[in-house]
Amino acid sequence: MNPFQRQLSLVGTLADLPRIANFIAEACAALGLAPAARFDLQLAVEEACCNVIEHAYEGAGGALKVRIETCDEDVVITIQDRGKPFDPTAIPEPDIDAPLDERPIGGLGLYLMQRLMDEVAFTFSPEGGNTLVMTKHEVLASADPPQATEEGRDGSPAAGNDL
Amino acid sequence: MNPFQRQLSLVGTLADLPRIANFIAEACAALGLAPAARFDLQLAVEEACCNVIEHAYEGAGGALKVRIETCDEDVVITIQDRGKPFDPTAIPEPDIDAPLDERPIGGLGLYLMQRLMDEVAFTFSPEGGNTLVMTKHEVLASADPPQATEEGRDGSPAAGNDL
Amino acid sequence: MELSTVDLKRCSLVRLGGRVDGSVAPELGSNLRAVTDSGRYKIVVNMADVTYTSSACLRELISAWKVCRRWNRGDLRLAEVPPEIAKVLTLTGLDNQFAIYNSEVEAVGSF
Amino acid sequence: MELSTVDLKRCSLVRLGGRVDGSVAPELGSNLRAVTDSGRYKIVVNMADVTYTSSACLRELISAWKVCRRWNRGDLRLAEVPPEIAKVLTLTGLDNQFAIYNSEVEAVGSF
Ligand SMILES: Nc1ncnc2c1ncn2[C@@H]1O[C@H](COP(=O)(O)OP(=O)(O)O)[C@@H](O)[C@H]1O
Ligand SMILES: Nc1ncnc2c1ncn2[C@@H]1O[C@H](COP(=O)(O)OP(=O)(O)O)[C@@H](O)[C@H]1O
Repeated sequence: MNPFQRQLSLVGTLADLPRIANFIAEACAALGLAPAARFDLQLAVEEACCNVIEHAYEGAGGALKVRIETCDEDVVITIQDRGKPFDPTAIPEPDIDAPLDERPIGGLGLYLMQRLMDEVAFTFSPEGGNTLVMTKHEVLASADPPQATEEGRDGSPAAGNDL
Repeated sequence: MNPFQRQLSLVGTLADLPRIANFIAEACAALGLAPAARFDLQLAVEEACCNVIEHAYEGAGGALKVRIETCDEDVVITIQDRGKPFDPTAIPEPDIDAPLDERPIGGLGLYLMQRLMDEVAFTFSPEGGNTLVMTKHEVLASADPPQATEEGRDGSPAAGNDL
Repeated sequence: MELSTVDLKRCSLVRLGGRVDGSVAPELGSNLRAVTDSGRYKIVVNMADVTYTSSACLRELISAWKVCRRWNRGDLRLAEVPPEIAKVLTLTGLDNQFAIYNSEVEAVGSF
Repeated sequence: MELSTVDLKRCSLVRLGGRVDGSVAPELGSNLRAVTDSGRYKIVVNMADVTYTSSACLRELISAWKVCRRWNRGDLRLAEVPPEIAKVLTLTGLDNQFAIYNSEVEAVGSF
């Protein structure tokens, strides 16, 4: 079974977010993901890329790579940049039960990524740059591969993975 | 050319107004009248019948006859009742330019009938009862008879009259 | 005739539909009176779904309008009047008397 | 993103549509600021035609909400929130914080 893999490289600014969204949407369509899974991946990727552009590159455009691939029944998204590293453990989780007038403005992006994805892991290295790996488990099991062959549909439920 | 004629007789109460409206709507459809003409006839007939029921019979049901027929290019509507006669010339025309807070409530029905139809004539006789004849001129000239035969459409523009 | 009433903060919204002829106008009248009797004198009547009106309907609207306007305590405003209904209002000179709004939300937002 | 603003008597109605992602959220922010800068602190945001939102949009809504609520002078209320947008509000606990109305007219009528 060939794993699915697609990659987008760009010098990203906020204006590129729709392009990144399209890239993810097309990959999700090719994988035949259910709408709920597509929605989660879309939003998590936007939040991650938005953070890279806004915080790691502080608004100036910078090199950004987005990769989406499959690993068994999981979808794995890897986002790489060369901007300023940060310490995710130092970012407090927002109190989403607090009244709005006691909450700060912002600070919901990382939280959403964590809620939408099953695993969210940051690594920072002077050589490799900043890498974020986000994994969503078991989404391919319920996927409906739109381009599956007749045999694929009959034979293996994961036949759409290698499209 | 056979003139078109249809008649509805009923012991009318306000609840019969939709039935009267249907009778007129069907006649208009059979005559192929344009929507604007249908609208005018519908409303004029309702106003007239509403007055008979409310005023001539003072709300109690009473015999009411509605006839719709053609006369050359005209449509003629005759409404007959046996209720209380009245003197239309004694009814003042409403001042439709007056501010609403200076206007009475009601008194628009007769005025609408006059605006919507080309001729509105009341006659009252102890033997024949009350008769209202309302005429709309030249409405058949622009009518589009839906059930006209192929020859009818080619031959005479008024071919739909005798449907 | 279909009729529903929603009480909003500043006004009551009456959505009217279907044929509003002499056979049902009294019902319209009693519904409007129910609103004003409850002390609510700011009314929007949405006519969007009305297919037909006659003077019997106008009578009820004028009557309720007068109750609303008394002592400047409110108003009855119309919204989304379809062309055929607008024609009846024009013929009777009511198009200049009622405040008429293109959209329900503008009418509600006008109070 | 599509955005239009209508100033009604008691509130301003902002109709929002399309993708409201991080690339256009600043524009949403400046439009909302234009409303509050003009001294109008009662705002209805109709989300009916919004197809997508992210935290960047929420940031602008929260920020405008805070400006509106200051000194109790107003509020920013949402109307006609589509299910996918509602999901984002729920995930972030904002569904209980914003006043949300099923219809635009109810939201406008709430001021
Ligand atoms: N990729 C990143 N690079 C640098 N800093 C980041 C990055 N992602 C998040 N941060 C830091 O974490 C904080 C919280 O991020 P987030 O929850 O997405 O909310 P927001 O971006 O709205 O502030 C940010 O304000 C920023 O300081
Ligand atoms: N068919 C009728 N029989 C008796 N009186 C009538 C009749 N039609 C009209 N009227 C009188 O003329 C008045 C004006 O009628 P109209 O303009 O239709 O307004 P409305 O019926 O709303 O009062 C009525 O109030 C009634 O006194």
